[in-house]
Amino acid sequence: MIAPTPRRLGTTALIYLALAGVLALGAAAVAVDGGNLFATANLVDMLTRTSLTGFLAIGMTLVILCRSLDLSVGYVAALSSLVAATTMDGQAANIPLAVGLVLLVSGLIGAANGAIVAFLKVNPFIATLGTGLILKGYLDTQYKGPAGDVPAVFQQFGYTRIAFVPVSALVMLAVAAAAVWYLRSTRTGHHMYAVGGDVEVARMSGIRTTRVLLTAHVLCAMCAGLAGLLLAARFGTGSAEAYTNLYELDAIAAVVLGGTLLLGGKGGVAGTVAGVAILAVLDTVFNVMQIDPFAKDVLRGAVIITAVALYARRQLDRTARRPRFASVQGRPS
Amino acid sequence: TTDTPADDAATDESAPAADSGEWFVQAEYDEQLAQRDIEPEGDPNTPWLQAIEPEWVDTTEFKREGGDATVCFSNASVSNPWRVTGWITMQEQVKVLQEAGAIGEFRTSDAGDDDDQQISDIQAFVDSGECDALIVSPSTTATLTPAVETACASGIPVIVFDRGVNTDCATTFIHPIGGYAYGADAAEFLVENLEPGSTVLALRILPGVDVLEHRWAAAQQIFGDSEIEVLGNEFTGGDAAEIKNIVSQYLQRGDVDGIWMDAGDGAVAAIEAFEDAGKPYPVMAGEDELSFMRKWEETGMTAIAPVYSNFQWRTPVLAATMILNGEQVPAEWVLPQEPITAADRDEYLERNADMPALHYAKFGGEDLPGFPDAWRDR
Amino acid sequence: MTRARRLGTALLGGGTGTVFLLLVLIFAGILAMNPGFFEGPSLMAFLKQAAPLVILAAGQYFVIVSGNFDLSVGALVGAQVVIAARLIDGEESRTVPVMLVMLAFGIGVGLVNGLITTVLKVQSFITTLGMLLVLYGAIRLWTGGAPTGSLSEAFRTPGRLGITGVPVVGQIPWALLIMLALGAGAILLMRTRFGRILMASGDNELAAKLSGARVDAARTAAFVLSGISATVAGILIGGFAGVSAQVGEGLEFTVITAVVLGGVALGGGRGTALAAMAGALAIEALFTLFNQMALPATLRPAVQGVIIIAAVAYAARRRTRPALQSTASPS
Amino acid sequence: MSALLAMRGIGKAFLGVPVLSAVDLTVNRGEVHALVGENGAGKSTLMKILAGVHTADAGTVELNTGELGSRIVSFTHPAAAQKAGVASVFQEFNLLPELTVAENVHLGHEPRRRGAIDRKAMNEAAAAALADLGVEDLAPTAKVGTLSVAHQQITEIAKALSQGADLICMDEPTAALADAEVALLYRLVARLRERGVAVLYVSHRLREIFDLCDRITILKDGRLVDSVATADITPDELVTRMVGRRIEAQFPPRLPGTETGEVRLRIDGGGNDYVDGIDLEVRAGEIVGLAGLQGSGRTEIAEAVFGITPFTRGTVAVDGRPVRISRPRKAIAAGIALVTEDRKAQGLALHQSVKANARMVLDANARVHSRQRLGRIEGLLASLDLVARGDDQEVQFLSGGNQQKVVVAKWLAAEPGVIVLDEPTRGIDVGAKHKLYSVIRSLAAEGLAVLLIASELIEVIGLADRIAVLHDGRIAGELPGGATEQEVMAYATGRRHDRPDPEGSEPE
Ligand SMILES: Nc1ncnc2c1ncn2[C@@H]1O[C@H](COP(=O)(O)OP(=O)(O)OP(=O)(O)O)[C@@H](O)[C@H]1O
Ligand SMILES: Nc1ncnc2c1ncn2[C@@H]1O[C@H](COP(=O)(O)OP(=O)(O)OP(=O)(O)O)[C@@H](O)[C@H]1O
Ligand SMILES: [Mg+2]
Ligand SMILES: [Mg+2]
Repeated sequence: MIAPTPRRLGTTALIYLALAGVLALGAAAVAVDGGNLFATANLVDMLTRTSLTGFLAIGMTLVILCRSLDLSVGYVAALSSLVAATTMDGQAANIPLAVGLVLLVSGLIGAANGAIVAFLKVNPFIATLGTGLILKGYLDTQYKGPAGDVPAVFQQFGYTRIAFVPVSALVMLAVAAAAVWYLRSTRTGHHMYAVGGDVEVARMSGIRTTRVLLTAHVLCAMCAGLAGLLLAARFGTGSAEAYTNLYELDAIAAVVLGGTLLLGGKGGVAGTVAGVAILAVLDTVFNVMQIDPFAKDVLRGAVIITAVALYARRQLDRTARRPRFASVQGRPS
Repeated sequence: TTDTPADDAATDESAPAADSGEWFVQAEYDEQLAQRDIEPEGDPNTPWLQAIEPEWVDTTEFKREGGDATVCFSNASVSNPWRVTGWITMQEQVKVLQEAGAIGEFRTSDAGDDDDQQISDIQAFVDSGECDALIVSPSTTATLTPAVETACASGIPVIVFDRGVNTDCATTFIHPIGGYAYGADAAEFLVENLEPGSTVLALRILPGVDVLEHRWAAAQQIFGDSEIEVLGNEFTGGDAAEIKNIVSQYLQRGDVDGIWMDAGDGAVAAIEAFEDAGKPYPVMAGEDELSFMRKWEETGMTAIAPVYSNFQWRTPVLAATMILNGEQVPAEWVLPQEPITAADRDEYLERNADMPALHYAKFGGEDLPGFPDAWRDR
Repeated sequence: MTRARRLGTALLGGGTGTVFLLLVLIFAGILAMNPGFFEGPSLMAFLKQAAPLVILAAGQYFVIVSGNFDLSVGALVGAQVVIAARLIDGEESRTVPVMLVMLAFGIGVGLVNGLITTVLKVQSFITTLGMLLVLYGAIRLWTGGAPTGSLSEAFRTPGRLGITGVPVVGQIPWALLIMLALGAGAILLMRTRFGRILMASGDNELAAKLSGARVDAARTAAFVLSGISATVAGILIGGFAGVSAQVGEGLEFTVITAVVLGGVALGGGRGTALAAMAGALAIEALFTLFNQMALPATLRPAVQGVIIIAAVAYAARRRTRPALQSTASPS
Repeated sequence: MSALLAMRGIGKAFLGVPVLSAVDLTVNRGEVHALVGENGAGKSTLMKILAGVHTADAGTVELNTGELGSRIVSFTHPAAAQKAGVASVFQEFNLLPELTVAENVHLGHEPRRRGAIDRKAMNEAAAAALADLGVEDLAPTAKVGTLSVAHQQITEIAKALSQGADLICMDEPTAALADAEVALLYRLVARLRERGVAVLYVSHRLREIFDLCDRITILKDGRLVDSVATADITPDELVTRMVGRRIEAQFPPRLPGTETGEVRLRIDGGGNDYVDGIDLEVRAGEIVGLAGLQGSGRTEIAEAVFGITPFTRGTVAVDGRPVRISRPRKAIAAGIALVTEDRKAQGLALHQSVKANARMVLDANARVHSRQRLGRIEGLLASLDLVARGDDQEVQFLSGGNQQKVVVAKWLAAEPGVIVLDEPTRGIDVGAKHKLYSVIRSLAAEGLAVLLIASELIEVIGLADRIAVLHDGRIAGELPGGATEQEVMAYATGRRHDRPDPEGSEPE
């Protein structure tokens, strides 16, 4: 009898191992340097750094699972920060309106992305690069520099913390949890794996693939909207400049570090969170150790490749047949 | 380079201005143009310690015994040659102070031009509770305000330099005169040296950076009141190839008599475009970057090098020591900012003879022990 | 007859045709704006500064058609220029040796990209993204943050000068000749067995492997070719405009856009080298058009985005539509 | 008895070329209706129109399912067809290797509890569906990617059943099945008929058609030839009307001048994770058949010989020279060719032209590349009666059978000494099949050693000079060509065993 196959727990576990490894190495390095990576200040720092990339990466996971991509999230976040800040305009009363508006705007942009990808059949890389450029043009023309004013209350979202856990990180984890549930327990979520696995098969199986793709893009952009809200909260204003930081690449790196296949159909948000954490740990370690800013880039690049290399190979072998005359160790499960 | 002080520092009302995308604030414009003619206090041989119309503030509250104070520096980035030069100067200055036992450890973090990153960096410094003084070179004006405010609130002296923030909580805010002055120096030179009706092409780095927009805003004022025709203003990202490409295209369509740049990066490429097109050299406003100044000397063209004083990178650490000694510092420390003209060009080229091309003439580190190796062999 | 049809499908079939259409439209626009543009000298100037992107597109084409990405080309171009400036440091005599060093470096980077992608099975998007970071940091680490040294006149010749005194056109830029040579090379290479295997590997890796193809070797070679093209592009760009801190930034996205605009499918297995290079030309022409129209600079990205999406969408529709084919009976 | 389905005047063109014109098809409740025709006749296309994959250019589809009564329908999406009670098993697999059997079976209509997907219910339902099919050895939680082709086919069928449709279309459901599973399918179809479920059955296996079906609709070149009751037609007549010409005796005789010569392929004690103790030799001019139930490891042997999952034990010799075949390249260099069982995944670069695919092996291997061989490709394709729009048509647009011909051609182009054919006739029409049979014969005549794997026992029996029967990864016994099916099954099912015990063939 062909045995039940364990569901990709393998990879996710491996990624958390990788995270642990990075933490251990980092801690050791810091210790040699005479510091303590787990000092409250550093923990706070790490967690703070997870929030922003976290929001973006969670959304990015959804589209990547659908074998799509979103290179416009950086611009969406920047725009959202401006929409939020200008709408709030210093009035705490406007916060709900602003949040609603941000989610609406970002959602619409996501819908546009999804429509271009799903209906116009434009490759997502190009489609979202294009919408990104369009947004850039709008931002450059419309806003010259920072604009709007975020009331102190809302800035708390960016600055307060419970014990050593920043509120923003908590919100991000909550969103992550929601996403995990969504992917596992809703049809649309579950179908994202199908669409990413093989869109033709999904369609022939009666899945409305375009809707799924559209949903993924909308949710992704909305996550970018949340990131924008966080930016606004931390900046105290909206900033178009935010798009210059190539957040989208960070997010994608985090997703892949998290074990989600860029080819779609395989992976999950749990891994992504670990991926985000790995990047955050690196940043903190580099800071604590006063690494030269350029050396930082080198190390970050090297670590990303190495980490992915660690599990890419086994992650890709799709036809692990059940051996019949296996030499003892050859048997999985 | 993309760095000028936030002229709207300490004026929270600048946000609406930004909203309307209107960069020009008459009062600041007039103030800066006036400041150019005011004799700064202090020794002209150490311009980085000079100050224009300083209002001295008392800092005894921060007085601290023993020269082992930990000074922390949150840097926006070293992502362009101007910042690289300044950063070296600052490190050399720090060495001197450390050997003199004026300060102890010097910690830095680099945000790579990412505002959010820099906010985290500042938070990390504050949370660590180990900084006796915090120096901040903000990556963007408005966005770092909350972070700087929290830093001030933590009770340590905060020194902001280069760009500002929308709060005056910092103990001192150090910057040269500013962007309006820079843009005006360049524009006035072109107006003076070009026939009425001449054409000028404006080359800019990128849009939306408040600190760059002021240079352009000032130039627009001056060109507006003159007979000069502005052919266009193009964004080049400071990329030489892009600059040369754009200038070539303008030359292909007609004559360009003058070039106005909001930063000197790639100025040489612009000049080469004229050479390759076989056109006469334009009247040009570049920057005190050596590659440009050398080309200027070599071609003997009519030009000016507006200066955005790079030596300001020395001042913050010095200010930190002063504050930690309880000495007075100016609340807003306005450093002199004088363009380099044909008159003193050769003198500066002389001084920086063996410096690399992307070095800045007014880096003001000649008297530091590390000179010249630290800047030459990077 | 078959040849004719093959040519027909090459130019008009699938998404490929769109790019040539787009090219014509843009040139028409430029002509309307400024008839003078097509007089020899200015056209030559245009081709001169377009050459690097076209060459990069050819390199990127190999990588994409074999089913991968190369995001590291922009950083590599930048690195090459900086390396050249620092190593040459104004010494004419060093020009050629340094160029060889650069070539070796380009090949090395391509090789590393290729091996990490094929042997370690890291998705090329990540491999080359990592490489981008490494190159960006390493080069600045090496030069202390900003380029040092300077280029020699000889080094600048290929990118800046050309054969002068030619009637009508005035000057034929070396860059143009190099572009034509490499372009032709790329097209021919795709007709060789290597080219066919590369194409098959991008289309169905397994089938290619089972047919005995050295898929990994081919793909690695593609990365090497991309590395070489980035080196040449670096030599041309550095020659054209000299050293600056920002050289090459963002080129990777421009060039991938160009290749896709040429109807080459990301994911591999479809598209021609000619069209890919045409895509690069179209992008450069577009920028020129914007300039001619004196379109407000801040609006240009938006218009560019719209045009790219529209063009690729149109091509996508074309691909699913009948491409004229004869009903030849078997044999 | 009212018509469940009435398709009238259906027309469809691809890329401007008509594929179906004015085709009528009527299926009654509880009827098992066969749809037959040569490769490219348009069977799958017609089925896909009904399933909402393609939309017809002309004609109407009238459906009388569920409580909605009779109505004209035009499905623009498979989902719509499924809602209307039409389920389909498509010719090419529609499974996601990353998902489990249960997830695949319920894909698109997952059971939910309070809005959330109910995986428990999903697994139970899938288990039930499989049991209903009479399959015990397949766990609902197994990842489909790890299954044999046959198990995947069974999953496909379970998937179609799970939708509780009134009409189930099956496009060559048995193509991947060995006779044992075919028997399962027989029982299933019978049960469906009792429940009043109609089945539209596409197959190239005449036996099944006559065993299972009540009516037969014959297509030729996209046109309706006729629709007759099975009782009113004989297999020979059927073939004649499908092909338009008479097909002589089903299996061509050995060609004159074919004599078995030297041993070309020899395996001694070959074994790996999947098979064990394989002793096998194939002589020049000889056709050796590999028989066995699905999952018995026939493909594994093929893959081991070809170096995909190499033997880890034992020795392989080609033309007397011992060879270490660790990679397909080495196999090809040694003069071995493998026609894989899954042409789309393993055989073809679907977006490339017929020509490009046909010359792929030559292009990929300097050792076999040569001008003359390239020159012969056109002729090869012709000799296989390939139906394509010129040799630069992309193979993705060829019908299943014609795609297979391209795969065969690409290997013959390399002029191998040993050729392994894994399910070469899967999804190929009688005409093409017969063509292929004689090709195989002529290969033998040219002195090639042929190793033939086929799920249709009669093929092995009819073509092979010797038959090695596999059971659970081991060779259970060898029979001469022309042995009876009973003899073969006796070995295949493990009832007989005249090979040394496993111990005999453990690695030393
Ligand atoms: N998506 C498509 N695009 C273009 N042509 C197609 C497409 N699908 C099928 N065809 C063509 O339509 C014709 C009928 O194909 P179809 O698959 O229906 O035949 P079939 O009867 O199923 O053959 P087989 O028995 O080999 O499966 C073939 O000539 C094929 O080339
Ligand atoms: N009883 C079993 N125990 C373990 N694995 C099995 C068993 N039956 C089938 N399998 C799996 O299925 C595979 C056999 O499928 P394969 O296609 O090779 O069989 P086959 O004899 O070629 O039949 P067919 O080619 O008709 O599918 C084996 O590799 C194995 O992984
Ligand atoms: Mg078919
Ligand atoms: Mg098999």
